[in-house]
Amino acid sequence: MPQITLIEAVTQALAYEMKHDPSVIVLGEDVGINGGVFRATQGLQKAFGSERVIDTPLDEATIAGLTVGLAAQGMKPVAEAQFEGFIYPMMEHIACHAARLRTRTRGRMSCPAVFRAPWGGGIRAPEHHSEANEHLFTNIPGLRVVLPSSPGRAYGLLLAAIRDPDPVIFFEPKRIYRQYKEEVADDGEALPLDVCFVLRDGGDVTLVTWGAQVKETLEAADALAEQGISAEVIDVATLTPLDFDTIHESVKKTGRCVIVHEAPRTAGFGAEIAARLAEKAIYDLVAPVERVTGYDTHIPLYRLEMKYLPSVERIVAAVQRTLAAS
Amino acid sequence: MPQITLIEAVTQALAYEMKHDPSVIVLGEDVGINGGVFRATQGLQKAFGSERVIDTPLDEATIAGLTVGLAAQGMKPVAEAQFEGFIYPMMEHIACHAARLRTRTRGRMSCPAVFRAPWGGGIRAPEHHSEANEHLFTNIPGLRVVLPSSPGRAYGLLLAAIRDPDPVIFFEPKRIYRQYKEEVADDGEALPLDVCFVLRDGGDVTLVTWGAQVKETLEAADALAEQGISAEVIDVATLTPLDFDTIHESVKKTGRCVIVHEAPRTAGFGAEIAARLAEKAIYDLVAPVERVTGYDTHIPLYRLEMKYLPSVERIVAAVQRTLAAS
Amino acid sequence: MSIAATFEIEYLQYLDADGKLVRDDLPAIARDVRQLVELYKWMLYVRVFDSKAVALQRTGKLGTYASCLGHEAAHVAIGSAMQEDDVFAPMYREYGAQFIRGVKPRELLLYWGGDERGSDFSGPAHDFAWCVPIATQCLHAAGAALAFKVRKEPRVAVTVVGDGGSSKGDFYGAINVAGAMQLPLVVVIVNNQWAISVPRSAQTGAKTLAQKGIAAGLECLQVDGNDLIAMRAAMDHAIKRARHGHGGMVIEAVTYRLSDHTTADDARRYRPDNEVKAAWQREPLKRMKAYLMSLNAWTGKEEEDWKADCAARVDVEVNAYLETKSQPVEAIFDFTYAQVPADLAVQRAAAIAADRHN
Amino acid sequence: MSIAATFEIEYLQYLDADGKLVRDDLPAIARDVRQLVELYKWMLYVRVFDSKAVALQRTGKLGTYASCLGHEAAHVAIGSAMQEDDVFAPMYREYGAQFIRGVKPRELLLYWGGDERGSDFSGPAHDFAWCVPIATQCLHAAGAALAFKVRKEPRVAVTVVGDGGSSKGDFYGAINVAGAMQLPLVVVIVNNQWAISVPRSAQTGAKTLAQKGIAAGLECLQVDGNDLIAMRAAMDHAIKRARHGHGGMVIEAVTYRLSDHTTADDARRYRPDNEVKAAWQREPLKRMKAYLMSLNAWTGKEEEDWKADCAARVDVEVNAYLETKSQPVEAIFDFTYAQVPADLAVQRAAAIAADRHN
Ligand SMILES: Cc1ncc(C[n+]2csc(CCOP(=O)(O)OP(=O)(O)O)c2C)c(N)n1
Ligand SMILES: Cc1ncc(C[n+]2csc(CCOP(=O)(O)OP(=O)(O)O)c2C)c(N)n1
Ligand SMILES: [Mg+2]
Ligand SMILES: [Mg+2]
Repeated sequence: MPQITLIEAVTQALAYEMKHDPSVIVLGEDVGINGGVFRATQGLQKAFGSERVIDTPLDEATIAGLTVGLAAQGMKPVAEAQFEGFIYPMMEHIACHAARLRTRTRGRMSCPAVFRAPWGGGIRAPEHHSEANEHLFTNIPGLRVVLPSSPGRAYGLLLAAIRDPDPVIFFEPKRIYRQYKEEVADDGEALPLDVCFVLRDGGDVTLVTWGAQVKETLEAADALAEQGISAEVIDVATLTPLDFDTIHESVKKTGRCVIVHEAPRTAGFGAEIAARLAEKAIYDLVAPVERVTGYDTHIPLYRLEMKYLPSVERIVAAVQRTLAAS
Repeated sequence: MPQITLIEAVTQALAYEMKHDPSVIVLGEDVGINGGVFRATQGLQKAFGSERVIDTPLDEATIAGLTVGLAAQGMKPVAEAQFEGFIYPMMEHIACHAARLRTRTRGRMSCPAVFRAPWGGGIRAPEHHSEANEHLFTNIPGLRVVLPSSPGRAYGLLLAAIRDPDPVIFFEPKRIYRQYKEEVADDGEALPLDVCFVLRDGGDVTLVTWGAQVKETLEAADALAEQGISAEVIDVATLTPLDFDTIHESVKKTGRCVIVHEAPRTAGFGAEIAARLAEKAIYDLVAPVERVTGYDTHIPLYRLEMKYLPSVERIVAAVQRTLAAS
Repeated sequence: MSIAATFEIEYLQYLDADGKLVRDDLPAIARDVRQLVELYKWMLYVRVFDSKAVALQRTGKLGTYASCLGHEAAHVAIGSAMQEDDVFAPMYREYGAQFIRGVKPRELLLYWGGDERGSDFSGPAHDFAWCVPIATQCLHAAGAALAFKVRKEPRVAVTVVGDGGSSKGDFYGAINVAGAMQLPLVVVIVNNQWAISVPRSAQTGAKTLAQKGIAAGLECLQVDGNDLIAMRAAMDHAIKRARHGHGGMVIEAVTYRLSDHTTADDARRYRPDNEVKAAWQREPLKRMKAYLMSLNAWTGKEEEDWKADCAARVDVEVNAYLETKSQPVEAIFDFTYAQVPADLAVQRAAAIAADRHN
Repeated sequence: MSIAATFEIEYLQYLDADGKLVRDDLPAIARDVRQLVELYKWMLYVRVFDSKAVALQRTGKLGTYASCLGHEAAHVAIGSAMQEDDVFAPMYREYGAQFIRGVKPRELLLYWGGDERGSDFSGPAHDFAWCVPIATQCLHAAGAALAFKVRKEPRVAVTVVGDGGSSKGDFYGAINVAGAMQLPLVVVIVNNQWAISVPRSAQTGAKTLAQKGIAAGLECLQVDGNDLIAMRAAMDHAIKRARHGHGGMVIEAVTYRLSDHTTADDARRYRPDNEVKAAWQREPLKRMKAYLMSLNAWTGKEEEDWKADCAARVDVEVNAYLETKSQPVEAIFDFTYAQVPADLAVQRAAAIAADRHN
């Protein structure tokens, strides 16, 4: 079994599902012969033809509107926004239609579509190519917001997203697209979209994160282990609908929670997790909840971006604060 | 001094500022001779001419893009989205430009614009005319998100929004546009955009809300008073940047907090307030935080909408739970 | 001087405002008297329904309602020219087209009456529901057309957008992609001269709305939208081309909104009476009636009988609407996802409990 | 048959690929040898700069960079036709226009080098910065044009959009509102045949991109974008009309992207070599040089001298760029709002502390 990167896992999942389900099609800018600017759709047009791997005109509203129309008519479109920063013109179709077709028509119509986009900072890219803007979608009912953080989870969650009968926003942490390889069987096995993944067991503190920050968070857990602190690491993976139970179980055990994400702090999705803790786990907590996040500013251009993104040091420091607090 | 409604206060503020600042202009769909579908701009075109009160073509991206261009070139545009549900096509210009012009150019350019929109449910309106979607903007740095809840605050906060050197999203709770009248001096006095308003003092529980839900929350406080429970009521008014201190001071006193908003619960702005409590007030809280919100569904069409919106009963029940908890 | 491209926009009209033929090269439909009578009866039916719906709103029995008064020829032509397995993506007032496609008036009333079940209608299950966010339906129709193309189905997607809506990016996106991909898409711009209070002249500097199709390389045509024969001929042409793989088309139907924008609007605030009065002279039913009578295909008596018949039929529908009980509170939750997620199930249970409690 | 409207799209070219005049009715600029030499020198300067910038990226000294190779005539014509107080809203590769307007190469390098200070440039303070979200700049220019109209200033807004960008709703919104409101807006579609890997033919079914202006009722013109004289004549015409209140215009500049899309792209993946080779035959500098030489206005020696001069000037700029220290960490915070809000000040302090700590 070959070892593949996260982005290769995306390609592998797309190819698998296109092969097994003729209603799956891919559309977006440069997804055809070019295989996407990150090569996520590499080889797909050659394999499945230009009627199933479609280069669209350059208009994200068009891509999103076509996607809704296709999905409502029995196709399973996988649409790409070239970068998360270009997803804004898709929002009207996502919020007003993709997320509503089913409820609007009492189930007569539905929108089994996936909206994929590379996501997040840290690749020294130009302006608008580095945002973490999952918050745009987490308050919109009817959607699933999914962020894989490993090749295996990218494969399994993308298969699940395509098969899901409802629309899924699938953000791909581009910073770790090629971070490492792992074996991912091309067996068509999907992963569940309603659970968080516990990546590491620990008893002293619960670290909750998603996307590329899983990297720093696991590194922080390593660093903490050297200090004799045992951190449990949870990859939320599917932000909405949220599996809070897994997080809650962990916090019951550890009494401490540090939430890590690269989006701006205020009203980022970390707030929801902290809020649930304030509602449901207040008697379990022995220390204040901490959030280690991007700042409430736009991510700067690349010379300063690493000072903006949560670092291992900032995570470790937050954990130490929660330990000092109790 | 005449008594005016919330929407009349909006008109009064617009007229005041247009009279005193020639760079202020109003643009949107039907804002001219029709005075807006709710009459917020009634009489303005007659008073200030059709070059300063501009009916645009029907394209929200156009309205938003023009607004950015106008603001960058020395005007102070006040743009209207006819309903909050039609603000999505404005998002690219708001998130990528209005909120960024200053930081992008290191202050060379800025965007002193206001984006107004009627907001929220409860007026038996058709689909897409009843959303509470403030969450779209609260995680975007560089913006201010403001929601007045009385005629006086509508007047003062709108003046402040127009005068603010940065872009402001100004959501007007349409359900209480004409709920009651109060005296609002047309004196050009703005209210601060960096404070929450304590509407009612109390010692047992802190009720935090904004927009039209201020109505139900105050009614709930009345109902609770009859039961001998003293509730402090805070109107957040400016969601971002947030004045958490006022909320924190109150919770230090009461030890209990119930957050009320009509947007869906998950990742609604209530989450941020609960999260701050989990971070900063955990030792002050004597009971779990509660959120009384819209459900994690789209607001239904009007036959069921009042079952979706937080009611006085739901607020009272939540308060009783927090009292029972400790 | 070198010329890169030239274009012309044809204007199509067969019947003038008085029901007189203005040209001889008539399409087949103009001589198919039996079908013309059928279509005229639909137009009358829609008009009877429409005034009843407005009355329901005025008496508090219906929410905000968008009247279709004056648009009947355009809508009936669209609905009657389509095949059942074509896909229709309406805006919010194309009742004539929808009734012909099987949507029941009671369903329409349910929709405007604040009940989602109206959109689970008896028309073709693949037809889109009413679409409030302006012009977005154009792209859904384009998506449907793309599905047909991918699956090699000989079906056509038809959508309607207003004069105002033709300013929105989605309209442009839809015609552009239809041109780029040769999609079987027919976009009808129903130009009723007003977008709420904003007149056609404030929407665009274009001389015709039909010419917007030039931007996308589509065939385009301006039609007298009050002339059922011209509208139907245009639709037949457009749908046939599209079905045979010749690509999309933009049709501008020039008509007039004789009503307020919706029942929440008061058009007297912004438009002159005499403009409306003049428009009544050009309205679609009058001329069709005159034409049919001139062919001895229709009589005053038939008109009266059919109107009475319509009123009775509409009453049945209205009663069915008024008797429809509200959905239970759990209906707020049950269609958000295919299955209620665990997280949402908790809220659902709480809402049911809260509802019982009150 | 009745015709509602007719249109034609003119194609403008004076110099062919070899620098020969193809028509006699020359605009003034064609005879203004001194100015033509100046403009040609700008084109050369831009080309020297461009290849240096690509080299900087290849050696790790610059981030992703979008080359302007092949677009020099269009860009220099735009920049030189504008007045200082006109407003320019570029996309991301119109360096020729910007240099003429006073933007320094070191600022451009700072921008692509990941430093916001590049956008606080020495060009007119009212010019917009580089705009990544495709076509949005068109509406900012329209907003500027509206400001001029409201304030009754005789200024013009000029914007550039790509062939790909002309598919986006914002482009359409901008030309539409310019037509509806008679705004002094000039939209130049720089059609370089590719939008990254998507060819012009996949963007639209329109025969010309110029004809998109018909949808908005604007005057439109297709121009040989490699012909500096034609481009400049077109710009002079468009700007003059706009300045005198005759409204907006759409110009399609037909050219070719001789480089990769950006340094992050590899165009060999998707386009044939021979297409690029053929395009090199039509590139703008070669023909201008031939024309100037035919007028005895330029020599091979002058060319060599000027190129050396350019290289030296560019080196000065590159060094200034390379020597620019990064901003301190607080720069992340200090331009988010006019004043740092209290809530953000706490984060600012924490970031400074964290930075010192590392
Ligand atoms: C995106 C969006 N913006 C604004 C509105 C509010 N609105 C509803 S109908 C309408 C005017 C539509 O005019 P037109 O397209 O000409 O259609 P008509 O109603 O005249 O048939 C407006 C502005 C909306 N529904 N959607
Ligand atoms: C809204 C948006 N979508 C996608 C992109 C990614 N992108 C950057 S340049 C480009 C192609 C632009 O092509 P064109 O408009 O022809 O301009 P050119 O680069 O050829 O000059 C794309 C798709 C973007 N920057 N913005
Ligand atoms: Mg209209
Ligand atoms: Mg291009």
